[in-house]
Amino acid sequence: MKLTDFIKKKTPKSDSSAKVLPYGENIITCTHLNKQFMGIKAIDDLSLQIPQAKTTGLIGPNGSGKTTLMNILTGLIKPDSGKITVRDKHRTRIKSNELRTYRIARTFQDGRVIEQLSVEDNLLLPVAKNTLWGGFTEIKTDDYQSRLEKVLDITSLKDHRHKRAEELSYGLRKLLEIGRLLMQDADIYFFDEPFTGLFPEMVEQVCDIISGLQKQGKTIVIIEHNMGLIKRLSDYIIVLDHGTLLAEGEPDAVLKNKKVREAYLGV
Amino acid sequence: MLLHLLINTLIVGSGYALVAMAFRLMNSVSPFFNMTIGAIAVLGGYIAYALLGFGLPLYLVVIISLLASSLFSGLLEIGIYTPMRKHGASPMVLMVASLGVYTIFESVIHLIFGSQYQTLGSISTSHMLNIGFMEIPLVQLLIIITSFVVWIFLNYYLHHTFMGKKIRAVNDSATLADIIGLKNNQIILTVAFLTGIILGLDGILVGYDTGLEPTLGFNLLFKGMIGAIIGGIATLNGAFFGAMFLALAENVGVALFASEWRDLIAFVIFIAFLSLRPQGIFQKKENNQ
Amino acid sequence: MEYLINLAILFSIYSMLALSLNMVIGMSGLVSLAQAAFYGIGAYATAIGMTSLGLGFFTTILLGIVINVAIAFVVGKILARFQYDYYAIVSAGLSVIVFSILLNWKKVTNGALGIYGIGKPVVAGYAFYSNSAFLGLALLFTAAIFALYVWIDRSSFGRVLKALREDERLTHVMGYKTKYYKSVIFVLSAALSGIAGAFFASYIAFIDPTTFQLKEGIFLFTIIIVGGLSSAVGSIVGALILISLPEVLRFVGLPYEIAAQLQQIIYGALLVLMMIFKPQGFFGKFRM
Amino acid sequence: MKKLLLGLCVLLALTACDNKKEQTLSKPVIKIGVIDALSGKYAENGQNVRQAIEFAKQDFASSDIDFEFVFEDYGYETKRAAVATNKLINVDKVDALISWSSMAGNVVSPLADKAKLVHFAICNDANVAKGKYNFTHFTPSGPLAEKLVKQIENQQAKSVALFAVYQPALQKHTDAVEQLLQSKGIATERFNFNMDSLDFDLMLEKAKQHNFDVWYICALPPSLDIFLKTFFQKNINVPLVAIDSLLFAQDKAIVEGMSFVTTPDGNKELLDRLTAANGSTNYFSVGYAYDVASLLMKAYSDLYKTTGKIPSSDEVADYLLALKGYHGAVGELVMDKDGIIMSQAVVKKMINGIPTEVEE
Repeated sequence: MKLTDFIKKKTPKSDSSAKVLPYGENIITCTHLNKQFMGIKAIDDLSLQIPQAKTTGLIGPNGSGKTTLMNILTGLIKPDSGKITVRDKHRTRIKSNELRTYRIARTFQDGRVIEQLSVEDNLLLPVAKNTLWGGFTEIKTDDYQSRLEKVLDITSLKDHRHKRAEELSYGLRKLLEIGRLLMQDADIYFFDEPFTGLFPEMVEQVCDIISGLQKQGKTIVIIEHNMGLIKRLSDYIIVLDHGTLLAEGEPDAVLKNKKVREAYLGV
Repeated sequence: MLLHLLINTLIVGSGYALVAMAFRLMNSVSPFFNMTIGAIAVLGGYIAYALLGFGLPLYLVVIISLLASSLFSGLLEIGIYTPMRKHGASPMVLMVASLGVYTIFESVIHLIFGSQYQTLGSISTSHMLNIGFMEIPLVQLLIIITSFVVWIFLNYYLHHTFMGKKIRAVNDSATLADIIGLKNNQIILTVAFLTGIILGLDGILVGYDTGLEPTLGFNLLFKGMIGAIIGGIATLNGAFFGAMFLALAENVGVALFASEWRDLIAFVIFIAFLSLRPQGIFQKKENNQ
Repeated sequence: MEYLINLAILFSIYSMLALSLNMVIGMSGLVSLAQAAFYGIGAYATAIGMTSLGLGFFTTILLGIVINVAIAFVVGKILARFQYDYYAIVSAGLSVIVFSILLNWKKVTNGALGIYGIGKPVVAGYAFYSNSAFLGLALLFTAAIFALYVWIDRSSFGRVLKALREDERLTHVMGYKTKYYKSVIFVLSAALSGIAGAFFASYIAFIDPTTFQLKEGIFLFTIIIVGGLSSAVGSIVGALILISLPEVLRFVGLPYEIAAQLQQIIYGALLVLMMIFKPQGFFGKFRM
Repeated sequence: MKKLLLGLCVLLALTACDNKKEQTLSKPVIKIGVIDALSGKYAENGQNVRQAIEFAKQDFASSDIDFEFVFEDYGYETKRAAVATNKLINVDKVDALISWSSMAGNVVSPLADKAKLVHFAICNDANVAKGKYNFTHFTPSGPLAEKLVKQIENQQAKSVALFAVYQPALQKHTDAVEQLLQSKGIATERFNFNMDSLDFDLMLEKAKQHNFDVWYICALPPSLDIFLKTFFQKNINVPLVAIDSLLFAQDKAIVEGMSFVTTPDGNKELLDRLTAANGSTNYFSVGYAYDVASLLMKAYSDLYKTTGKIPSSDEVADYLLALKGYHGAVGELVMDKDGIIMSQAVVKKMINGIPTEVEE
């Protein structure tokens, strides 16, 4: 690691104007993915595609590898084997700090926020300059101010903006995490069980946010157990079972599929 | 020369091992860098020094000193560290608190026993034992024997007695132990007493071998702690062999270079060792999920 | 009055050290006990620079910074492999290594005898010989480091540090190469401690290895624990309390035998009470 | 209103001069500040130095001046030595300074020079004595080294192992011995060790392999006692010579019959008085502390007798520079031109625990 190369690192200029990206049919494809944890095959020779500018519901019984797959696609876990293609870039693994360059954003199951930082700092974190020198010299963040105000409105965190994240309720933390996601102006959004633990009115609020993203033609992947919400939000469904692809396709067709019902309801 | 190096490694290593095992044992129930470990040993030594001054017979002196050091260890754990942890003190905060307690202890010893250097038995009369090819002082032989006896006893105790199993359970997952109410004061007290006895023994032996000074606690602690870490904090055998390895590393350094570089060599080897195997020799591979 | 000026000089030197240490421990959560080593290297750079190499005070500060940056870069690399308590112990180990080099490398550092006759800073012919002038210069540097600290605290760079101290993986996902951030802040704080070392050497005019032992590293750590982690004001207040505490006790007129020991007891008690009632220190913004 | 102001001024004037008047009537008071290591690593030596100075004060029943010694602890740390000196000079307004150990000496001497106060340092660091007001009193390494090397030569030794602890004064002694031996073509090897090292097994084993003709030790307790214990346990039958060190052995039986080079007159009653007072046998630099305090008091009272007024620092400095034939606790003292007291060296032998001078 030469001293020079981490000084002059530049990030590509992100233009938020591009609505629908003119890439091919699928925005992410993975082929023959494998991941083993202490003898258990979490992901077993999995190959699938995430359709571009569509909302994909990722479902399957507990321990079917949904979260592991999402962690692999967002660089938290290194797959044992297999290839991942994001738009035109072929990779054997994705480094989590390159998510920004791939314009991918994600939330976490347990509403992961920086406890002792203020709500504002939590929201500014994903957009601030990520070069050393840039970060050093960037004090005023007014070019993100407008975006910040907008996100604070959408996630109703306006009057909590100076509070520390640890002072927020569980629901507000989830909203803060989604706010962080919205700040990033990415192309691909991963939601890991965004609705669990929320009050009904907050569920509606999150649904509105997601449909807002859908209108902008963003690609969305949601892990969720509540079939009603899945049907309501997703254009496409992937069903995993024991790390293998059980079924994929239109929501109605997939949910009627015999194998899916067996895996889920054990009927 | 090699023979001397090995024998000396055994002697110095046993000394470090006693502190390393005590540190490891205490860590299993109250996980933080406890700076007062050295102080408990020094207390044992000084109580023995005072009692010998009153002319008590040796066996009585040893019993009372061990009692005192284990009481002190129990008092520290139950009185300060566990309540603080219950109020949410993090390991780092506990470390600083134990540093404060150690500073107070060292000054109190200064005040009571003065800052002079004292030895328990007069050095010149410590009779020598001829073990075949060379002579080593009785005290140093005692240190080796005690260290091995304590090691074997702890291995037996932790693996074959009911209390021992409970202690290991607490060590494996403190949170689970909390949930099922396992980590009650009874276990913590037993471990604290056990640690106190081991450290008291170490204090008395050091008192006979190289003498006592109020500032002794820090050196004892530091080398023992490093031994425990080299061996991997998770297992008792790790602490024992880690301490032996540290002594070997120091002696090899002294033999090859010069003894003024002793500390430097010990730490260079310690850091090199750690960066190659961050978990130490025996620790179970951390699941880095 | 002269007495207070002298105390103020020591206070400003320890504030520089506390601020630079708080950048590492307070902002990025890395408990480094190696600060005393960089403090020592800075001091020796000035001592050797001014006495045998005949350099001016400010050139020796640059010399100290260059050496400290180089060593901190390597040391930072080694330390980056560790976490939390391992990090603290390894950094303590590095501090012992640097101390024993200062003690045993007699040809350069004159070993246990130390280096005497270290000069005062000279700016355009004016020598900072009087204590009040020296204090002015020291406070100038302390203020500069204070401003730098506040700047970093407010900058995006500082925000990333404060994020990685709690959840390095999440900060990584946010697109930051956390390894570089940790090593840059470590190197920067080492350089600043070197400056404090230079002022110490020039003020006392004599230095020897015993000042830069691990004990000093732990003392600096205590200053920011008492003052408050991750807070510029906390560092200053911590330095003020722990520098003036022994002096206050000196005037309480305790009998000689127990005066020295009583000071240590009160100092230890302060630590224990702080950790029980106010673990994040008086002005702390970060709970370890 | 004016009357009030007038009254105030008179009052002020009275108190000012009153203060002056009161001083000349009764005995004048001379304050001497002592920068001493009462805590930390050298706490034991520091306490003994304080004890020796208090003995000196008792013995020097001066008729016309009251001497007051103000002790400040610096715990063998340079930063605290600077703070202590600054307090003594600026708050206690002391008339003279005494410091113990070359570390403190080096810190105090520039400060004393600037404040124009006489400073007597108990250390053998020549550069501490720079400047008109600075003096040092410790056996300079020269005479000790010469006496010791003569002893080594008597035994026709070809190679000497030099064991020395990392303490400034003792390192200087050992450096002098080493240079002298090398100048006489005798091979030497240096074994340094830190103050708190407690394991000499391997170091002595290594030295044993190179079979030196003579071994030399210069250390302080506790490392001294452990060195001796290991030396005898390995029954290395090689003559062991030393500078001072054997004097401090905690276990007198070990050093019985051994000879060492030290200052002429260890002033046995002073050492016994000290042991009686606090049970310590670590007499390191006790005699010098006693001398320094007595010399300062002698200078002030002699000058006061002749001039009738409190002597200035310059007068005291000149008086000390002209010191000749003063019989101190450590023997005949002669002040050389740059403020270093020369005292001779002599060979002593421990005979049933008592260091007695021996003609070699």
